[in-house]
Amino acid sequence: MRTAFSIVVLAVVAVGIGAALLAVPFGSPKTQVGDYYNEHGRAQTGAANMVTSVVVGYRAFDTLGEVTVLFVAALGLGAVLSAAGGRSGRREVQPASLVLLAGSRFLFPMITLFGAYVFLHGHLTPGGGFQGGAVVASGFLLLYLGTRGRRVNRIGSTVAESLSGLAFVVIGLIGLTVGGRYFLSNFMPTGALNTLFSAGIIPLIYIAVGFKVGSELSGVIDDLVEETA
Amino acid sequence: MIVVVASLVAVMLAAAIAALVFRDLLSSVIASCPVSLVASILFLFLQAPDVAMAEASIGAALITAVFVMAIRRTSRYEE
Amino acid sequence: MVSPALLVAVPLGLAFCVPLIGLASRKAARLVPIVACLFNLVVSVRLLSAALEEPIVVSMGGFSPPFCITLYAGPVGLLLSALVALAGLVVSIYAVSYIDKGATTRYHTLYLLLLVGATGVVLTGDVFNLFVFFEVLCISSYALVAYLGDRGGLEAAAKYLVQGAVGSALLLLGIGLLYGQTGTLNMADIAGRVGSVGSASLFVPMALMVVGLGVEAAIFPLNGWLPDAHSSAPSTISAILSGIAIEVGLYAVIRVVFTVFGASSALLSLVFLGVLTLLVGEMCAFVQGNIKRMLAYSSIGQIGLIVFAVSIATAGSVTGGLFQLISHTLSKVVLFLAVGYMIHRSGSTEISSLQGIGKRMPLTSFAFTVAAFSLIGLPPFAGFASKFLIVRGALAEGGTLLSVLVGLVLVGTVIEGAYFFRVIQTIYFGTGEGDAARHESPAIALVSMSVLVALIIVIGVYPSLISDTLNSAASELLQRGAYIRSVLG
Amino acid sequence: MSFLHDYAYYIGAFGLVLIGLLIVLTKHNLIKVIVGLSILDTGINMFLIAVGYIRNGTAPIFSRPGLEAGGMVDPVPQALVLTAIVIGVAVLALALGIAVRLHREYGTLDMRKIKELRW
Repeated sequence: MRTAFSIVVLAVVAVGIGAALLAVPFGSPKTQVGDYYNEHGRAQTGAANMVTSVVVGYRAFDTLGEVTVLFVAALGLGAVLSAAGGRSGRREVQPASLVLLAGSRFLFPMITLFGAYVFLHGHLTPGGGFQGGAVVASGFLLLYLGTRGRRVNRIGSTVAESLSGLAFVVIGLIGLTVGGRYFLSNFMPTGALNTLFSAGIIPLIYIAVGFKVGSELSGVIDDLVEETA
Repeated sequence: MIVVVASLVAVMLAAAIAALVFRDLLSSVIASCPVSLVASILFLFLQAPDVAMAEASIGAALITAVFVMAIRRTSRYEE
Repeated sequence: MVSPALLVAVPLGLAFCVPLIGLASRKAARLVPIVACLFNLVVSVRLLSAALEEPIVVSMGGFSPPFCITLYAGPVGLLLSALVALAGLVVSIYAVSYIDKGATTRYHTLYLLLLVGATGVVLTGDVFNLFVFFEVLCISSYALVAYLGDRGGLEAAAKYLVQGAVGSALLLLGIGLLYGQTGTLNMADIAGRVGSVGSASLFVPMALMVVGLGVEAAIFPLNGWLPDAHSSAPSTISAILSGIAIEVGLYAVIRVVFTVFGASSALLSLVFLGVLTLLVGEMCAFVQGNIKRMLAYSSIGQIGLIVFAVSIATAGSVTGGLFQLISHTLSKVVLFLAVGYMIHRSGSTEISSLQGIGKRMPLTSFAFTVAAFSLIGLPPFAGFASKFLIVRGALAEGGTLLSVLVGLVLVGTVIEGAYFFRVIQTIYFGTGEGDAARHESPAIALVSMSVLVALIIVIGVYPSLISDTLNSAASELLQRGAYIRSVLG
Repeated sequence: MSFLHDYAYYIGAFGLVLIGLLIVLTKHNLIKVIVGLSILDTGINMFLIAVGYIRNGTAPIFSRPGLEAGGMVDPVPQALVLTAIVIGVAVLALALGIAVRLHREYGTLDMRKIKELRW
């Protein structure tokens, strides 16, 4: 019954999506909006990476919402796992093998540094706050593998989460009060293209996003790590 | 070029089907990892290096790790 | 004048502060949602009077409209954001005493973020931004349904999450297809271009978007998650999910169908779906023994009624539908809040265990009764005025088909009356432990409910108070040309 | 061959979407369903990126002089997919958290056996 129903649903969806895909030809230019961004993005936002100029410039409000989604999910995960009868007390710290321990201690600062590089250069090269934050979080993942059961300092990570989110909103509100009086408008000088200190508020927002995503994803990993006790 | 793309797509779909049929959840998750990995290579071919980076670091690495953690705290096999 | 962007930005900033405040004092953290809702209520009402003259369109980041995200603060958006803030305010005052166990700081943060998501959805003028705020709304509701961590809540959250996630995926696919065909994401810009694309290739994106949003709006075949989620969540969250979340989902469906696609041909099927949703919801509610499940199914019925009224797409019926949306929110929030402490005192969710609770909790029972009467559509409460407008609007359109459907709607109302009267009879005339001492809800909960009870009566007696706003809201939904012009100039 | 040339990416995206939906619709184990959701998300992301591609286009980054704005692929879908990936991982993490708690309460993740709420 259920299988037959699923196959019918799937067939309808397949025909529909297939037909719709054929209506969107592959590889041909089709949008004025995208062309406008490629044409004017450098002058209007000062970023060399057009994806960044869209993510943190033209559609920065989406990014604010997206950071919020991650915040909601991390909070919700914490709430679900710590609800009545959830967590069973403290975990025991069990060091893994010496090789893994030494390796993770050696690699962790380098990975974190690389993550910071990725989100600092988001407006120049591929990468940005999300990718950099994910790299930082994978550094934390490695640290967990090295010392099984160790927990990050939750108060520190709560403060990092909240302050980076707040920084994003405050940057937006400053844009509302100075300059063009638009929420999230780029009120700082855009500088010379392809230099580190350019593109106005874009690097600042990406730093906030990097911290936010990094602390959020680390928190998710911390919540889900097996309790060894 | 097209041969490379077509074979990558084939690998990706094969990995997804493997994730569908495996009864062992751990194998299923490990099989879905190449889906993200190949997708990230295809994103690179489609001139989307930003997305390729995000897909590789989040989709292939972090999600797999999070799945493995969750499976360790639950049960490994589908009943 | 204040920018409508503050309606999203200020509560969001406060939500980011709540964990920090919670580190210092858990008691202070629960006051933050009250402050945020109060701010939003005041700003929305002040902007609403300006928006009646001319909708306020602000672009984010200061770029020109089709190239940036716009917020469209017209009568519909501001009316709904005021409603979100009002319901949010009442429920957060109630929650001060009601939510006392578990990770309360996380609860209050998630609750505030749910309201931010709802406000963002009703104000945005961009389809992808709609998706993002919709996700904020949905994900915080998944987490809040599971908040108590009991078996029922976890099961309901798991079902809700899987169905909601598939819905969101379909929505995103629909947005992608739409972008592939029109090359833009701004709602007004899309609305201006769909005419030149051809309706056949637009059908799939529209169907995907309506299905994706319809999961949250609980339109008939997509509402399997709702009774479980609304009945297993804490009562405050049930109130918000029933009173805010599904209405916002419904708003998104209406906005997509009416403004983005302007699909008048899809409306007839929505009329049928609405009546079907109504009848299914009311009939399922009738057979429930669990009071919260009964209220949850009644929400499905009411959503069906609103879909029916709005899809007729005449000025009168859309006005009636929006009015019904408001009166449903007011009543359903009161019902869930009242039931929250009734369940707390009687120790069971079964209707039969509420016998004689009218003597133990007279004020709470009074609030319940007023809200139930309003929901059924008895004068002089708000629900009467709204149902009257719907019936009048539908009959004015004429046609045998519509008359038959109106008859079915009235049948649904009769069923609704039957099960609510059964509950009210049990509450007041049941022969339970009639001698038990009076044990009223806490004062703060009674104060919060009394605000909405007063509004239900005031709006019921003077419907003209909001009729101007409703009329211009209806014309905003019906006149696509004006919408496009006010965004793109 | 020219069909493949035009539609290889679409076939990949379409296949992933269908396989993802198939897993969600037919499997009963919650973690398996979540695996299906992640495959579904990847398929949709693949489709969005393919929509923005322009034949022989370059990545939309002015990393070296001499790049023309006209020959660049559309940056908008890439921005959307970045957002969608992060939203996807957020939903996934929450879903897995709920799965872990469900398993502790019921001792199983089979949704057919977890039904206390029917009527």
